[in-house]
Amino acid sequence: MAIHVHLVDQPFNPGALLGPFTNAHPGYGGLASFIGAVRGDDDVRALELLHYEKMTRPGMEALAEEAAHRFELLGLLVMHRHGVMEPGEPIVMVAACAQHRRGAIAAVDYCMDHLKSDSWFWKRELRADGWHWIEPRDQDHSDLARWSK
Amino acid sequence: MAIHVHLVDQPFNPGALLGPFTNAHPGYGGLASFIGAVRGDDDVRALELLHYEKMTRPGMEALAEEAAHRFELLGLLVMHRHGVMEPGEPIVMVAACAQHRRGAIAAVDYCMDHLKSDSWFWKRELRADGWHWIEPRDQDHSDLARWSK
Amino acid sequence: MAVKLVFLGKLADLAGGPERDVAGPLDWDGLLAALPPQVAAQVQGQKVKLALDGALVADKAALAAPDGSEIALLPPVSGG
Amino acid sequence: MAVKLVFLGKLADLAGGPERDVAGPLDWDGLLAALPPQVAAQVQGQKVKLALDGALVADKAALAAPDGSEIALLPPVSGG
Repeated sequence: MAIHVHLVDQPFNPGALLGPFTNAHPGYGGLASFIGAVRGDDDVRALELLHYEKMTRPGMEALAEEAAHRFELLGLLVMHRHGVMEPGEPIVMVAACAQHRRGAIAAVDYCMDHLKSDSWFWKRELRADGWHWIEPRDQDHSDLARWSK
Repeated sequence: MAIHVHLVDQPFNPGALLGPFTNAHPGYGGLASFIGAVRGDDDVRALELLHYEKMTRPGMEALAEEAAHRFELLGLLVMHRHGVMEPGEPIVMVAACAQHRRGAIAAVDYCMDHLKSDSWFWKRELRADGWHWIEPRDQDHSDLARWSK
Repeated sequence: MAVKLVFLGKLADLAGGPERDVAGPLDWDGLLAALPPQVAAQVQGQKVKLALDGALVADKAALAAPDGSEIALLPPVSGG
Repeated sequence: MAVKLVFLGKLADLAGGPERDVAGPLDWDGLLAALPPQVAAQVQGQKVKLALDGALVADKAALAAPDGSEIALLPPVSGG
């Protein structure tokens, strides 16, 4: 079982990662993935994600280990940007291989909820009037609470 | 909002479909996908999926319309093989674009449950002692029941 | 003219082939009489559904298939 | 030697920069005294957590940061 966790400050190409990840798991039953990108639908000109070197990557690695075990994965890839990003650029990608589809899909859902609300990232948006820090949303916390039932 | 539904009898390359689908949706917030392949972990030498021309594709199209509406998608791609497939070959791929991650992931989950248990496909496996028809599993029905709560 | 019967999944094995033309028009009793006994027994069960020209038949006993139509015999699905 | 303070998220704006070295060792009272008043007020609230050398501090009042250590001031996360 292979776990890959990457925290990068440069743009990445999800398709170029997904192909090799798929090929590395012959005999997989299901492969689920999610790519999150900076939305281009409002007046956000840029987005900045800050991280804390001593905790963010170790936290992502612990999350990946937990998900791989919980959902009996064959492989898990977690890729996250930090720094300044423009609309359209990918922020995060999670891909999970499993014998069965429900495990693969649930693992992606689980990782995304935890990356969003329980990982060491702080987000701000650049709008016409300057930078604005983004506060956590109630929805994020209720998404997270689904997994502790 | 673009819906693409394909029912094919030849191998397909999920990566080659996912790239153009992603590029067709600039400004998407989240893109979730699932690829199901013939497992290579037991003594299954081949798998055959039969369909019924008059109903299978129309049923897939109705499912895609329903999912796109229910989860407020920006785009949805459903690709399904029929015919004889060997271990490792992709059987099905679903990709959903949405403004928000939960919609995209839920749409893929929903489509997969319905393709698996509520679409006009019949499956048989070739093992050492010949072809065996696969009966629906209780798990498939309970997966499906999640969506009618 | 005839009515085309289409046997899906394992019903094709029981029927000895995926399709068969029978004389039409065809009602429920006519369909059962036109089928091999093993297939007729399956079709009488609740799990096998019928479609007429691609549309599910809600009440199998009320089947009325005109000449030139197509009846599909659909066992439980097991896809993906 | 010193203790390095790392201000994450909006606390960096309030503190006037992402990092600051202060004289060590540092306990909870010493930390509050070393912070600009606005930041100290935030850190006293329940939402801001502390980490010492990358490990969360369970009881902020029991903070004991030796010379050469790093204290991170962590406001609520809002990632992905």
